Amino acid sequence: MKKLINDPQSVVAESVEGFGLAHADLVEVHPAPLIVTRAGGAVTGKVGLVSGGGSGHEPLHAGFVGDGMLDAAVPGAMFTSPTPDQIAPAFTAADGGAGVLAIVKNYTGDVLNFETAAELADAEGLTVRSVVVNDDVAVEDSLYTAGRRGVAGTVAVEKIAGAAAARGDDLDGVVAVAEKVIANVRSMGVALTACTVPHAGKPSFDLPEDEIEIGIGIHGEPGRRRIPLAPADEITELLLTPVAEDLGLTSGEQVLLLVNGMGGTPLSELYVVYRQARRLLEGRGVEVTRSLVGNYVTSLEMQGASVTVLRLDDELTALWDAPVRTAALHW
Amino acid sequence: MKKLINDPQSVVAESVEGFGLAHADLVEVHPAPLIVTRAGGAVTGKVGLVSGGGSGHEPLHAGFVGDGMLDAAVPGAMFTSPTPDQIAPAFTAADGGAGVLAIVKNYTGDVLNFETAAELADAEGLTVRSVVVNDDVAVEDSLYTAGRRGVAGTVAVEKIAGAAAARGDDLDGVVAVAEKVIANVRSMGVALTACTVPHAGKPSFDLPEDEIEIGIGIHGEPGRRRIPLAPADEITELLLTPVAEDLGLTSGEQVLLLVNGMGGTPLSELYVVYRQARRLLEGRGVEVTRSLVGNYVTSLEMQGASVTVLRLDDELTALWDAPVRTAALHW
Amino acid sequence: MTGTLGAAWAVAWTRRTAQVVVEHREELIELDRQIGDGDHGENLARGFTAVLAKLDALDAEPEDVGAVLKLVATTLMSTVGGAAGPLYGTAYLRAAKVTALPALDSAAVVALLEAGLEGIVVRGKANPGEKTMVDAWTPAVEAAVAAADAGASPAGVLAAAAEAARGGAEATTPLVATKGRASYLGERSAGHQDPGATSTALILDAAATTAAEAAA
Amino acid sequence: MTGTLGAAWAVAWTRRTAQVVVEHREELIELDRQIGDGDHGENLARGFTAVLAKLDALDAEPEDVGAVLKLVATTLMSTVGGAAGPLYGTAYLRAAKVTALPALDSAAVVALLEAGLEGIVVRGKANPGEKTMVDAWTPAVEAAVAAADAGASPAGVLAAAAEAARGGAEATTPLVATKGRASYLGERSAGHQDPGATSTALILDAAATTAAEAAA
Ligand SMILES: Nc1ncnc2c1ncn2[C@@H]1O[C@H](COP(=O)(O)OP(=O)(O)O)[C@@H](O)[C@H]1O
Ligand SMILES: Nc1ncnc2c1ncn2[C@@H]1O[C@H](COP(=O)(O)OP(=O)(O)O)[C@@H](O)[C@H]1O
Ligand SMILES: [Mg+2]
Ligand SMILES: [Mg+2]
Ligand SMILES: [Mg+2]
Ligand SMILES: [Mg+2]
Repeated sequence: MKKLINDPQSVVAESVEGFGLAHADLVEVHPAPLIVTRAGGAVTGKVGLVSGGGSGHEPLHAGFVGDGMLDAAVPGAMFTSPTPDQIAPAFTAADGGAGVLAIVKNYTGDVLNFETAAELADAEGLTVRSVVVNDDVAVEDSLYTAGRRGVAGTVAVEKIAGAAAARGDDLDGVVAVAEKVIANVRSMGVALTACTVPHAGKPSFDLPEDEIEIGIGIHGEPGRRRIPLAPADEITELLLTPVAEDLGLTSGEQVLLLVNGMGGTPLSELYVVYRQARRLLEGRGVEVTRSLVGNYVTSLEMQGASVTVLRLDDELTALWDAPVRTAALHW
Repeated sequence: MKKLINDPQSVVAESVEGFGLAHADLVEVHPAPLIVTRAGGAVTGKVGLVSGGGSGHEPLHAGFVGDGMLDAAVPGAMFTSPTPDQIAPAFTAADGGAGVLAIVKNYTGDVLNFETAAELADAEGLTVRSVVVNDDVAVEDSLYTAGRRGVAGTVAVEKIAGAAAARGDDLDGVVAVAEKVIANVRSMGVALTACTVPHAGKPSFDLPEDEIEIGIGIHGEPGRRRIPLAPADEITELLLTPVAEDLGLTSGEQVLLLVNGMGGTPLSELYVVYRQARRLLEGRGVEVTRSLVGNYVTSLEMQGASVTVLRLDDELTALWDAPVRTAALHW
Repeated sequence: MTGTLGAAWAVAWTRRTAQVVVEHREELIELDRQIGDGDHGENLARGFTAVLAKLDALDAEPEDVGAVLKLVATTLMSTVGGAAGPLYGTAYLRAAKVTALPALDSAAVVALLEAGLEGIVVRGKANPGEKTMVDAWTPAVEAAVAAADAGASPAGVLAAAAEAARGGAEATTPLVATKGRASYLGERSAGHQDPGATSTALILDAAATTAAEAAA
Repeated sequence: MTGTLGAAWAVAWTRRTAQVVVEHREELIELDRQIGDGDHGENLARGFTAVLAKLDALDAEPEDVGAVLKLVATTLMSTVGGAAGPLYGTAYLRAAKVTALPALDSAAVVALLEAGLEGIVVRGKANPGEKTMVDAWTPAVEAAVAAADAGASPAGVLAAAAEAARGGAEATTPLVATKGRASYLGERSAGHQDPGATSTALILDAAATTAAEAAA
């Protein structure tokens, strides 16, 4: 295992410390329990937005703390959701008196720990509502499973809910906007290589030189199936088709297209994927009116990418366009 | 070789096409010869800024085309500087009547091709001046060598010269600002893994699991020496010390600290490096007043990082802070 | 009553668990690497190491079994994270509630195990056969009930539970996961033993071993 | 005068060069991978493939040697990029200027080679011994001069030049580079043959082979 780290036990704390030093104009890092809050603290009268989860997905979530997006982020250990008594103080820090929305990615651990944290906060008299992001169409969603995972679509939820909070929506309103994004965003990913969790010390799965994993998540889990390496255009079609079909996209609709890198993929390759995803959407008569290409929801140094599509309407478009000032999204 | 590409011959064209589609509000892509210009074209009366070089270093340079930075970028083949008759039209496109500054990274190929392009443009009556970025302290600079390479410091030159042009400096003025940045910026890099150029099909060098290359460039060249894998803090010290010493930094000075990823390194690791680089600078009494952490001047999917320090004064700080609106830098 | 298990046993169980979990850290990581995200061993080692530190820092001996289990519960909740943190945390918390007793007889040991299982099911909503720690806890509780009914000592009850938990963990191998992270793999989750069921077997084995030592 | 080389030879030389460069593409990439950035073979293959297309598209046979070399020069300049593009481009451009002749005798062949070397040195400012293509061109020119002085035919002059270029390329192996990308490696550049010197040897070998065929 080759990493630019000092010690698997301290990498998260040191990295977040460095993040705080580099972005002192945007965020404040509190070391124990480890949380990242917006510089200047909660905004009175604004709904507070909190997200968090296991580390290793940077810039998610700390990179999205700032004006127009999150008020606090809670970084867990690598790929391990944070604990309730780490999350609860983030709720308190984010509360400006209008209640707090927790944006939770759909993993058993995240859901349980955020649930418990919300109970703790509730006992302190704080109103916390939660939304659960579950955009990964690689995973079957049924009453009898853990449901779909939350992956790159999380960026869209955090950005747009953040804009709704910033424009002054109340807690019900922000929840409704977040739910609308969740209902209209879908993703699917591919891995060319595995990633290595520092404390595990070896790759999360073994993949031959000529095979790739389709339908991977963001925790180094193997995907749904393994196929021979193929040209980018073909792989992109394998990702985009289930996304478009699950969304039931029809001709004339407008969408945001996000091509997300898993951390170890060159930007140049992400644009090759973007080009084809866009052609395929246009082939379906779907208009791509907003785009984002880059490493936003990563899986350490994994090589691969995911394709996310969000169905847009005028409200979501305006909220996407609203100003944002964070370390990783800025306009 | 595992890449999200269709064909090594077409990857650059397809990637830049995708880039143009994703950022149509910022740039325009011209396919033959391949150049990327600022949307809306040259600004009358403003000095035009052009840069370029081999591809594989994304977001450099096309990601820096836009308000407050470059007017045009010229992407060559992978790791191969563009040709004069590709560069010359970029000069023409960038010219707003106040002349053009070419920002060239110091490689024999880049220097020669930009030189010839400037002659071609000159023959058309265009005034083109060049500056050569050579910030890499890993390489000896002497009359008898090709001189130091241009690496991540290029971002600072392009940002700050871009701001000088945007505020209305004339060509001499923009050249002077660019030269001032070049005189005050130094970098050094490390590779944990090699990268694979698509047409070569195999890694640019072979590195055992327990060794790293110190003093690498951005073209998959091996570095100056190979050392055993070490903790991030020690590696960072090996990078920062020669940078600080070459700059002759003294207590009380202010600097910009850029920790740049080579493309395949998780952001979390870059912040670990940032943290230590900052501590080392502070240990020398040097104040880090501006920071940038991320993948800006990359080497395909190489794992590794470089540390860049720019000595700041009030003018450079103000120009760094000036608004910029490009795909990869935005504030 | 002879053979009952008190606070000293609960401390011994907890210390043994910490030791065993650290010893099996890599094995649990490896199991989780196969069908999860490779952190289960790391998470439990971190959690139980924190529990040890808490035990060492205690001023006085804990009053009863429940006090020890409550300390374990709150420490796991605040240091483990992931799925296992809240699940084991709730298991220990529920178990603590029914063991605020100076000494546990066989029936009390059964109650402890039942409460633990209940905590996991309340939180995780998994049924048996979904390839989770429930598949180790469920046969353990059944075996404990049967042993107690047959008049076994507390140590005997725990021995039966531990044995059944181990069998239950092994029996997860062919299952297709429908809960937890392994469920994302679908059919590909079959052929691997569940890490959480495996750690449950280790924890209950530590309970049985230390109970046998206490009885000896 | 018998044995002179005309436009037909220049075309044959160019076509042979394209073929040889494509055949040795991977070898040149590999050499450049060792001490450079692994693109030299790709760059030359792309450039000379473009040259072939230009030759195929010509309406009429080129008038003289210089016309062919000029076509090569401009095509390399506009398609190769990197260091080799301008260097070889300038070499061919300078060579074209002194070969606007229907047929080259031995002295003219020497002049062609001298002009080529001069073009490379003007652009690249490398001295012999810096581990560049200059280390193949320099002995090639020297050998050509000696052969011409000794009365060799144009084909004989090229044969001597090609032989010397090959020796010069091989002799770059122990050198420490001080120009071009290999110079960044410092001492570590020693022990590898320079890719540019190697391609020069291939180009001059193509010249000699096609001259021998023309003479036969
Ligand atoms: N819903 C659930 N009910 C019971 N146990 C579960 C459930 N989900 C997961 N588990 C257990 O948790 C174990 C994984 O724990 P751990 O690796 O620490 O958490 P994470 O999956 O968050 O990384 C699984 O092996 C499984 O036994
Ligand atoms: N200054 C120079 N003078 C002469 N030849 C040079 C010089 N710099 C580089 N070369 C030659 O160019 C070759 C590399 O060409 P190529 O790989 O195509 O370009 P790049 O180095 O830009 O990738 C080297 O092997 C060397 O022979
Ligand atoms: Mg986990
Ligand atoms: Mg090159
Ligand atoms: Mg796990
Ligand atoms: Mg090269």
